[in-house]
Amino acid sequence: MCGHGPTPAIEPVVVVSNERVATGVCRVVLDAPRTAATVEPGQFVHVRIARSADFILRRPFSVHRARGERLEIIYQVVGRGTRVLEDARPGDVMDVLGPLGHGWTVPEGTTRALVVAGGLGAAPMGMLVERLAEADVQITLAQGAPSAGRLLARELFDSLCRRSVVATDDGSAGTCGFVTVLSAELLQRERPDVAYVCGPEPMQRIVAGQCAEAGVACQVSLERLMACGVGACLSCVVATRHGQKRACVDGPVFDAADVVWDSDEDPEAER
Amino acid sequence: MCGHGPTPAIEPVVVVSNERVATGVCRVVLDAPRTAATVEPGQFVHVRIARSADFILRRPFSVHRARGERLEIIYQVVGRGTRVLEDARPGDVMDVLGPLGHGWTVPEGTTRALVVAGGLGAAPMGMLVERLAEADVQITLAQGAPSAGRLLARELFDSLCRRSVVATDDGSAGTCGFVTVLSAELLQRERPDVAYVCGPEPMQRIVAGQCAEAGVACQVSLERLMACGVGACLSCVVATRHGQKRACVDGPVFDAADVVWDSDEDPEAER
Amino acid sequence: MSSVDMRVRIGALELRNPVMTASGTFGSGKEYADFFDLARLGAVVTKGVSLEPWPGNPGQRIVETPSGMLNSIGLQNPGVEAFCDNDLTWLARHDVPVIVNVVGHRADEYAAVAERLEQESGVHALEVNISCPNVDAGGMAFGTTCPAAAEVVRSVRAVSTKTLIVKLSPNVTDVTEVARAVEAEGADAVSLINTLLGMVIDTRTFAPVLARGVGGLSGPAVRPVAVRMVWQVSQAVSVPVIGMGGITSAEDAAEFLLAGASGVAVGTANFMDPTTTVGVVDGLERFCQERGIEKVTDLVGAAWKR
Amino acid sequence: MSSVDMRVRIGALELRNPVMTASGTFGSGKEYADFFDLARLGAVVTKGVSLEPWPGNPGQRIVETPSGMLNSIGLQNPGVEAFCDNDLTWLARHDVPVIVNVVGHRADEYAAVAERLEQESGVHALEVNISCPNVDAGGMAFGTTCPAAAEVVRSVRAVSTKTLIVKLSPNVTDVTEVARAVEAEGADAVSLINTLLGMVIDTRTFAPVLARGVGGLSGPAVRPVAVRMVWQVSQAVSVPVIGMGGITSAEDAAEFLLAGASGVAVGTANFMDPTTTVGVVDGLERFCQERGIEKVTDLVGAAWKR
Ligand SMILES: Cc1cc2nc3c(=O)[nH]c(=O)nc-3n(C[C@H](O)[C@H](O)[C@H](O)COP(=O)(O)OP(=O)(O)OC[C@H]3O[C@@H](n4cnc5c(N)ncnc54)[C@H](O)[C@@H]3O)c2cc1C
Ligand SMILES: Cc1cc2nc3c(=O)[nH]c(=O)nc-3n(C[C@H](O)[C@H](O)[C@H](O)COP(=O)(O)OP(=O)(O)OC[C@H]3O[C@@H](n4cnc5c(N)ncnc54)[C@H](O)[C@@H]3O)c2cc1C
Ligand SMILES: Cc1cc2nc3c(=O)[nH]c(=O)nc-3n(C[C@H](O)[C@H](O)[C@H](O)COP(=O)(O)O)c2cc1C
Ligand SMILES: Cc1cc2nc3c(=O)[nH]c(=O)nc-3n(C[C@H](O)[C@H](O)[C@H](O)COP(=O)(O)O)c2cc1C
Ligand code: FES
Ligand code: FES
Repeated sequence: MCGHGPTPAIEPVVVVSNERVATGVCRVVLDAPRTAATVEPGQFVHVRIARSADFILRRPFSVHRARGERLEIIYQVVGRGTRVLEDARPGDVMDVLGPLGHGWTVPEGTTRALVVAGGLGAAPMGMLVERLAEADVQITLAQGAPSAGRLLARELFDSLCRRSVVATDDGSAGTCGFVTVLSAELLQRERPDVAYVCGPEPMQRIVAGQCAEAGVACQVSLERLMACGVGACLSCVVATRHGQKRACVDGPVFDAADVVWDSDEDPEAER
Repeated sequence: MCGHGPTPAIEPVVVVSNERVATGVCRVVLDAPRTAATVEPGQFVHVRIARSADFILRRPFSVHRARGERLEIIYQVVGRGTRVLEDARPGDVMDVLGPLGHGWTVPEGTTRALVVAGGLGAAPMGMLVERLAEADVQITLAQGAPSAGRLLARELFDSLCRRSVVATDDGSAGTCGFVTVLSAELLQRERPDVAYVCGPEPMQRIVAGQCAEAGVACQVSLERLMACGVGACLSCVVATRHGQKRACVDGPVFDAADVVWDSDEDPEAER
Repeated sequence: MSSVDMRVRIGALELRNPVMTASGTFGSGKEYADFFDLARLGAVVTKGVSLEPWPGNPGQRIVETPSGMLNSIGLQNPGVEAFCDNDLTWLARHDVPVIVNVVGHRADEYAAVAERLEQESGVHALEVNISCPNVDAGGMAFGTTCPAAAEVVRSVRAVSTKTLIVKLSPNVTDVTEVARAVEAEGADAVSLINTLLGMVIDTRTFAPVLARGVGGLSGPAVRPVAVRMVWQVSQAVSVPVIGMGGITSAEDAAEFLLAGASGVAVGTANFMDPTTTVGVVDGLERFCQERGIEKVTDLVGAAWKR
Repeated sequence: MSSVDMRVRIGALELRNPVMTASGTFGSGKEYADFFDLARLGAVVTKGVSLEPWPGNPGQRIVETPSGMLNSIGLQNPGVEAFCDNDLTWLARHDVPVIVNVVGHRADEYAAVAERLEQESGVHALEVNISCPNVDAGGMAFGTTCPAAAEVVRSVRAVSTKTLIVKLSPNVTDVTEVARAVEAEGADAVSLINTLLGMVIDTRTFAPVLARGVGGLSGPAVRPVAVRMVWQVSQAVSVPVIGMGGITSAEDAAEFLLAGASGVAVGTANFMDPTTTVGVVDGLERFCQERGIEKVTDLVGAAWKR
């Protein structure tokens, strides 16, 4: 099973629905037959939210789920682009470039997987848990969020995972504290074949370290600011043991053992 | 009677309706209580069509009519701004700066007026004919357009003018030819006290010349590209016998006898 | 929330807050007095004033560009006498410092304007605009060579005791050189940026849109260039810097202060919203409050003072 | 409609149309071959290639600005050997002229890259990017002083028989001076503009957004500056000019041709729409057809050839 989809294309898409699903987080459903048919778990689309000249860059979003001709994206409203996206109404037209990037891979013989999602890190996990469940992999999922109101996709995760636990910073749901407390415990207890991680980079670094210690294969999905999304501009590089890689084509999913983590404080960490 | 309204202000407005009224021409009705209550015939509003950073400048539009709390604007779709305006839906919010500028004046003792409108020059004539009719001035109106489908506000003009004639470039309605043929004849025949002119600048220049010859007072409404709209930036100057004047505050309506016409070909003439 | 000390100092001049108007975009203030009380501003910077009346440039004078505009107003103004009679007299009735933007084609013209303004107590500072074509040197702007810039400042400094701000051109290879040259001649502050030279060609007529061909680019499009130059200049000179170029909001203004500006000016954004300046004043105060910053001057240069 | 002669000549090189890719925004073409046939282009201009591998700059490398973006990629590239092995080999399979953007920190580094490429028949022209920091002269870019620019061109010209395009920096007082200096050293063409130096400061962290501080401004925001410089340079030199800076459409491209460019390049707009270049090719042909223009070269400089 390979994380690469077919060649990307520009697809005009129509907004089917767009609604708030958690505090500051929305889900937009797009009618996008070509992309929906070809996207692989962990891949992303590069969205042209508005045509006005002051939107120079597309915005990258993981595909949360693809059902029939439709793509689901879960997005947090953080800046100019996502504020405009939030205002999109059913029937509005935009376009996506996709499917892009190298997604999650399921190693031969995997029977037990641990999925660790922090904040919006839950977004790329939708298609993943669906694919794992189809392949009869037993899934344990640990999700972290600032508070109960910001937990995402609970229904999907609860229905497909053998076990699904949460941690919140304020204790309003599940364990009080960071999701990394859960992941440490689960890695020890369950000894999964593989761990899939997405969330703020410091959290991914910690879980990757836990996996290395526990001897568990670990895949991480890294975010970088992206201009082209197709590998041409080198704005999205990730330092790896095999040199600098492009998050948009060589990632966003990387083998955690390859990643050279930035020891500096990550400015994106706040999110 | 004075062409100046009260001090201008920024007024948030709501789109009530927005529809096509002729080929390439639309009418937008705005809920704008303050401006509607204070605007004088021939004044304009400076409209902030969109908030995106690439719309650096407002767009100036004459007020066609003001009824109750509502403003009517008739606009031709010519470029980026008017294309966005065309897409505005009822309920959309924008803001206007207004009322601005020095409008039409009705000289003491006027009993007969000639109104000459070419193309979108019909837009600032709505409030004018209403005001003239209220004051029992007998109005003759001559309107020109490329073809019958582009004549504007016929119903209003026909109902309030004693006489209302049209000329079209292609002869599809009224006289075949330019409106300046009608104005020449009407000036001679009717000897009005005053002529009010708006349209492409070469047409205004010709009618102004006809008025000068006929000894009829003439007011013209001139268009200039405008940045501030309030007299601060000097982007809109008009050469007059009393020096350079600003179209946005000293105009847009000028006494034609004061205007020093540009002998060069006017680049706006094509419109 | 506790109140923030918004005062800043530009030479001998203390302003109640760092927010000014950019020359040429605010007339002499009269046109905007309908929208808010001018006393809310740090200072009003007037349009450029020359010795004799200047007619400005012909034809189409502005054009919109992506997130910006070009202007070729050509410094139309009624000359310093008429300016004193009308604009200064009007401004004197308002409780706001007045900074007069001074223009000329030769160094002695600048000096003559400065001399005339020396008598006017209603003038609190001069902003010497060295971006005009230097007639004696073949039309290249004074602001693009150090000797010419220095000469203008020297001749104005010789006749003026007022706070002297020199407005720098961004159309140079190294803006810090010119900044240092004018500082050495006694400038009390520098302001930047003036407009970038640009052109738009009409694809219908095949000719430049502006009658003069080139014009000056301003607005949000130029902001990254302006912030970069303020960052450079504020580290190269020890006089205060007034930053401008594309400011539309308090956040934008904060960016300039962090880059090293002691004051900011709002230009093109006034055209979109005549109340932009007061919005920036209020927003900057809130910006400081939210971060527990007691004096707005604590922001100045914070991006490089580490 | 009758077909338009879209061919243009850049030095010894004939291109099937005037539309190229701007260096650094199109990789070596491979990434865009999924979207259209590269043979539709006038030429592919590759990213900058240096003698040894360059790692590029750390940290955040891009940021969006009003109608533009800043980049500080730092010319990351695998060095000329790897470039020849991988990129050139791949490009050789496509029917499109290849222009290699050459970078270096010293004049002899540029020459060494040019020398290595001299053997490669798949390289049709060199674009010498003189906007890199000049290590021997303390980091100021070669492109900002005439002697340094001339030296680089001289050393490349000495070892290369290929069509030599020199890419000019816009961060100078008088771009025509540098253009004349490189023309005198044997440049067959000049291309402009490279990016304008800019900076964005994060008002949350109080630090510049880009790890390197400054970055290069590109996109529609800079178009008026680019058109102005093309207009100036095309009248100052007799070699062809390749114009770029904010081109997003055929209308934009036409503006550059009218200003005096013989060819154009599309950069930042590729990020928004990977098919921008082919849209410009088709649109330019239509533009000519609609106006009864038989040869696209008839547009070149029409705004000043009167
Ligand atoms: C591969 C990938 C997948 C992603 N998937 C999701 C997702 O499923 N849900 C979600 O909410 N967010 C996701 N993000 C982050 C998302 O792209 C940004 O939150 C979004 O672009 C912010 O846009 P804005 O205009 O609102 O913010 P602004 O800050 O105004 O954006 C300005 C610029 O920064 C870029 N940008 C800002 N933050 C980020 C970021 N963290 N990562 C990459 N680019 C950024 C934007 O693309 C734009 O170019 C993903 C990022 C990547 C790289
Ligand atoms: C006082 C006044 C009253 C006007 N009244 C009307 C009216 O009632 N109906 C109508 O259809 N048009 C009117 N116009 C013209 C109208 O302002 C322009 O057609 C409109 O601004 C074009 O905007 P755009 O973005 O679609 O075109 P673009 O060409 O994309 O506009 C770019 C810039 O040019 C300006 N502009 C373009 N054409 C003109 C013009 N002819 N006059 C002034 N500015 C222009 C715009 O404001 C903008 O700054 C009036 C103009 C003035 C000065
Ligand atoms: C219409 C207009 C007129 C201007 N006139 C002057 C002037 O008279 N003197 C001057 O020093 N700068 C003048 N400028 C430049 C501005 O003061 C300011 O430096 C520049 O526009 C950048 O700021 P902004 O992007 O906020 O407009 C003018 C700018 C504009 C847009
Ligand atoms: C991400 C990026 C990388 C670039 N890399 C190079 C480069 O390697 N060599 C070069 O000469 N110019 C480089 N440039 C400059 C572009 O080639 C071009 O001159 C500039 O971006 C202006 O064009 P545009 O506005 O169409 O992007 C780069 C620009 C961008 C945006
Ligand atoms: S976003 Fe351009 S290379 Fe990754
Ligand atoms: S539009 Fe600014 S003075 Fe008239």
